[in-house]
Amino acid sequence: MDLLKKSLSNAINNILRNKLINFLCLGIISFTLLTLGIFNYISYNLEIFTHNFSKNIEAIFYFKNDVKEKEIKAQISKIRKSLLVDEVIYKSRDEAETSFLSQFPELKYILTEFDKSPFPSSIEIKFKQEESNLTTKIISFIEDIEGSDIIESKQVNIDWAKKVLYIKKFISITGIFLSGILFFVSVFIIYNVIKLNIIYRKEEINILQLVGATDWYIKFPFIIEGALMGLLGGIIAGILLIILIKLIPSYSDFIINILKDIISLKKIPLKILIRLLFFGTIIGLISSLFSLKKFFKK
Amino acid sequence: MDLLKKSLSNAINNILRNKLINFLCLGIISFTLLTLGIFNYISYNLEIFTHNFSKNIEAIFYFKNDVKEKEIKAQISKIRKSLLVDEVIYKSRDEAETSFLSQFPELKYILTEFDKSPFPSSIEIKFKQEESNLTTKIISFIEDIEGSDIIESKQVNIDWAKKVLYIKKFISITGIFLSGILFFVSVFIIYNVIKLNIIYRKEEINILQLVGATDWYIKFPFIIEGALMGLLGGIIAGILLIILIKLIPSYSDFIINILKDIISLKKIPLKILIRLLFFGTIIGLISSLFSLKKFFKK
Amino acid sequence: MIGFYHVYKQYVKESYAIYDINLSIEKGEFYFLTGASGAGKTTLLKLIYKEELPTKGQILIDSVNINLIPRKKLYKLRRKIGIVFQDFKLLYNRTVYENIAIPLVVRGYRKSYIDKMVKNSLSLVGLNHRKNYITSHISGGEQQRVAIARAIAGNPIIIIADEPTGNLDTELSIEILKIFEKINNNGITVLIATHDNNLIRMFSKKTIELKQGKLISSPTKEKQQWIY
Amino acid sequence: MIGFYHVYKQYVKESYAIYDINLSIEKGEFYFLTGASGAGKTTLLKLIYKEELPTKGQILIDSVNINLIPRKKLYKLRRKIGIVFQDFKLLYNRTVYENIAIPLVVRGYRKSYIDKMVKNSLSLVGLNHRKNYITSHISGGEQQRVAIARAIAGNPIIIIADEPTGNLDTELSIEILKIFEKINNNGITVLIATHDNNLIRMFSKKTIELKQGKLISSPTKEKQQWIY
Ligand SMILES: Nc1ncnc2c1ncn2[C@@H]1O[C@H](COP(=O)(O)OP(=O)(O)OP(=O)(O)O)[C@@H](O)[C@H]1O
Ligand SMILES: Nc1ncnc2c1ncn2[C@@H]1O[C@H](COP(=O)(O)OP(=O)(O)OP(=O)(O)O)[C@@H](O)[C@H]1O
Ligand SMILES: [Mg+2]
Ligand SMILES: [Mg+2]
Repeated sequence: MDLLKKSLSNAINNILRNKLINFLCLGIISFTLLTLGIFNYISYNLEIFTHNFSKNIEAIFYFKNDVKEKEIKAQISKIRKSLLVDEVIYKSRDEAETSFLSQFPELKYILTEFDKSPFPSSIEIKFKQEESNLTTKIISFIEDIEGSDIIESKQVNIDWAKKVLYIKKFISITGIFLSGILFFVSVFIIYNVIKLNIIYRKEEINILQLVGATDWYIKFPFIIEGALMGLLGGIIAGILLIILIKLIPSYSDFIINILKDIISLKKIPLKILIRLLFFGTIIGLISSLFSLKKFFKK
Repeated sequence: MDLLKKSLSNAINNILRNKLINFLCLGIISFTLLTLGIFNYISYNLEIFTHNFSKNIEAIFYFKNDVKEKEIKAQISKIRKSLLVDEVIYKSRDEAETSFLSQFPELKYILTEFDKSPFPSSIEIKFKQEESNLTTKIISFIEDIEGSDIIESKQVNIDWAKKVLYIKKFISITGIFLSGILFFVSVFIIYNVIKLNIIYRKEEINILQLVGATDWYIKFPFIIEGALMGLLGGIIAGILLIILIKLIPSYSDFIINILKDIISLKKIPLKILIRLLFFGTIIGLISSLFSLKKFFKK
Repeated sequence: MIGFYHVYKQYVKESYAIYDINLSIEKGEFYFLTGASGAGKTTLLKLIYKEELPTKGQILIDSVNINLIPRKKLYKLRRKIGIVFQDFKLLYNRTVYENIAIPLVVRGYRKSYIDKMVKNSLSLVGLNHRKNYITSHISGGEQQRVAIARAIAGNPIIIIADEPTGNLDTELSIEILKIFEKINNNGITVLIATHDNNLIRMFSKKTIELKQGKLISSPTKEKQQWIY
Repeated sequence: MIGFYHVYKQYVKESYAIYDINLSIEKGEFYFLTGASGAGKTTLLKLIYKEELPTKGQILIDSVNINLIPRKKLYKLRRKIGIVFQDFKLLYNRTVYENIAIPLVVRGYRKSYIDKMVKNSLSLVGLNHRKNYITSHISGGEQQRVAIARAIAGNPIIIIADEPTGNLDTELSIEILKIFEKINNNGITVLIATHDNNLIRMFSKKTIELKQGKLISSPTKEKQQWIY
């Protein structure tokens, strides 16, 4: 406990002492975490999106003409039992005719030619929204009902739902993949920065070892420092993420339209590549001149 | 010259010696330059885009009914003199009738009712594509002709051109702005990294000064090093840019569609932010443990 | 206390820094280790605190074969030994106080106890007035005394000092050696590498002499030979 | 050659490391600078090669008031002076050869000339067999000799050495001082800070003694007083 307290204060002191290197490290960590965060954000919103989507799934099943009332009743009560279902509305053949007429009264003369309502009886199912993973379940539920031999046809906005599900799956898989890669990249980077810190303090570590410090005594501040840097990086990344996401939507249409126009072209002129090299060199030159200037001042 | 050669070899040696820090620095420079490069690329493509657009600008001017042949001839020869114009096609009233008939022979009976061709005479102007800044000039040129009192009306796809021009201007301005900021950011970063390098070699610099090295002798390797790093960064950024741009179009539709769906939502759940902090800390911990492990191995 | 049994040390091929050394250093005694520049004095000391491993042979300290100490337990060995390094090995950007406190801080002692011990060591080497100086801001001789104070501070049972008076004038050297003598009187084993023959003569202690890595005189030579 | 006129140096308030020093060091002579630890020897030397600036007073070297040298021209002063630092100031990750070559490389000499000069310096201090060793891999005394070889290599007109024998045994110390004597015989001014009274006695050269920053004996004291 005491060691933790001391290590924490040591770590903070060290971060403050080597401001420069830790500033760089923090920048890198923040950037990596920001990328991770953006990805997470996309995944999350897609989840909401697909969830919201299930809200809109309504299925209408039309029964075959020769189906008995009893069979229909049985089917309906079976459907009602499902936890997925919010509401089931049954429309008999006559009700279907009535509702048709209320919408198109001028077409009444057509219906007079039939002695029985020409519309099939139907049930309209509205699904609940609470459950997670709803869409997949709904899809299999609908396919289940469709298999029943009293159903003539169905009308459902399921294709879109399926597509979104596929996208979600795709995003999840690439997400896990990408997160994995990014995770290793950030570990690699922080690993190197902390190694740099260790090399920077090699002399000190050596002395500590020679006067009888345990390995853990020496390691602890570095570990705390690593964790602290990671935490700070996370905080910065979080703030950046919030800012980014609050900003983007205001420009979203503009950005998307431009992206669309530009992505379709794929010529990189040599000019740009040469300019990159030129700029790189110039930036390097200016920077080194500046940093030298400060060092060589009296 | 000899100093340059020595400094160059010194710089390369130093870059190789402090692999770690220079690796980090290079990464940062590359990233900065990549961003600059992407921006440059967008600007360039927009320019091509607007330029290609001017290729499609064709203006058709319809003359007033009572205009004399002589006046038309004068106008045409005046237009021909403009460097912007590639081709001018004059269609007299009779020619207009003939071309109409060749397209719609079954409407011949309508035309028999007129004793004179009911179509106005017209000129169609096609513009050249070589010149830069073409669109702006074409727009003012067209507006010029329209002002003439022998013109009845015009038909031209100029509105779109105007819109693109505005976008281009907007991009240029934000481009200069953004490039400026990025330029300073990269100078700041490289400045700090080279300062780090200087601090790292403070002892050596001090010794060199004490044994009588001139300031320039000491500074030169750093300057070369800065420039070399910038150049390398530029090369890496260039390669990345090429890869990126070759890759993006294959996924462009997919990316744009997803972007569109996602941008419209702007909820960041606390979950993601907490996850960022957690991940940051974990990454920091793992990394520091790893780097320590290597150092503390016998 | 310390035993060397046929110890060899090679840094590079074909050249021995230490060659077949048999040596027994007894508890509570005071030894000088002498020899020309490059004779192997520092190497011999480094073998004792296991900064270098012998190429061949066994080293026993406090009845423990240090070859067999795993690196996790190495700190136990190091806590027994107070070392004054030839190149001081101070943290030059810390204060004198902080430098001397390191061995104590590392052992996890209380602040008040550390304060007391540091003050003790500081007054032993006559540096009370430099306590809060940054170590890079004091003179070479003062730095050497800080190194000595740090070695004493940790309450070791062996003190090893590598040219502890190289940067000190004769009077101060004698004073410092008197301090080592005092420490030795408290039962602590002292081993001092030095090339200052005047000091060796003046203090007439047991002397171990090296020449090109070989032991050419040792107070316990007869005994050694008896062991083998 | 070197003149100090009412020179004061304060590192911290209320405490003088150098106090009102008037001194004249003549061309081609050999001087010892002595005094207890912390007396101000290193500080006095640092003032000569302008690593520290005097708080008050003027210092003339080779008829130039070094206070007036702009930092761009400082290298000209430094090239006149070969310095052996108390803490060596070697590049420990380079070879012995590279370390000694630095002052020559910096002056832009040809490779073959540098080779010759380094070989010369190395054999003067007896380290030819360590030429290609990494400097951290040689003994303390060997490092000190590398520092001496580097100071000689640059063909200076003044040699300043701060405790150049602190890590060397008596025989080697005498040998090294004989080298300095030989260099001095070629007309080069030599100024050696040391606390080794035996050496001072043995070589009986002009001696400057400091005590708590003040000059307490100087071979040219009468002359000095005459100037003012
Ligand atoms: N950078 C500094 N800041 C503050 N005080 C300093 C600094 N350098 C030296 N001093 C002090 O000035 C005094 C003279 O130091 P100096 O190094 O000149 O002594 P010295 O004669 O060389 O001693 P030694 O023989 O121990 O090397 C000492 O008391 C020292 O503490
Ligand atoms: N790390 C190393 N790699 C290679 N050779 C080494 C290493 N350390 C020491 N040596 C060599 O081993 C020999 C003995 O060195 P050591 O430092 O033990 O001598 P020393 O007696 O302490 O000399 P000094 O009085 O000069 O400090 C020397 O010749 C030295 O060059
Ligand atoms: Mg040694
Ligand atoms: Mg000194």
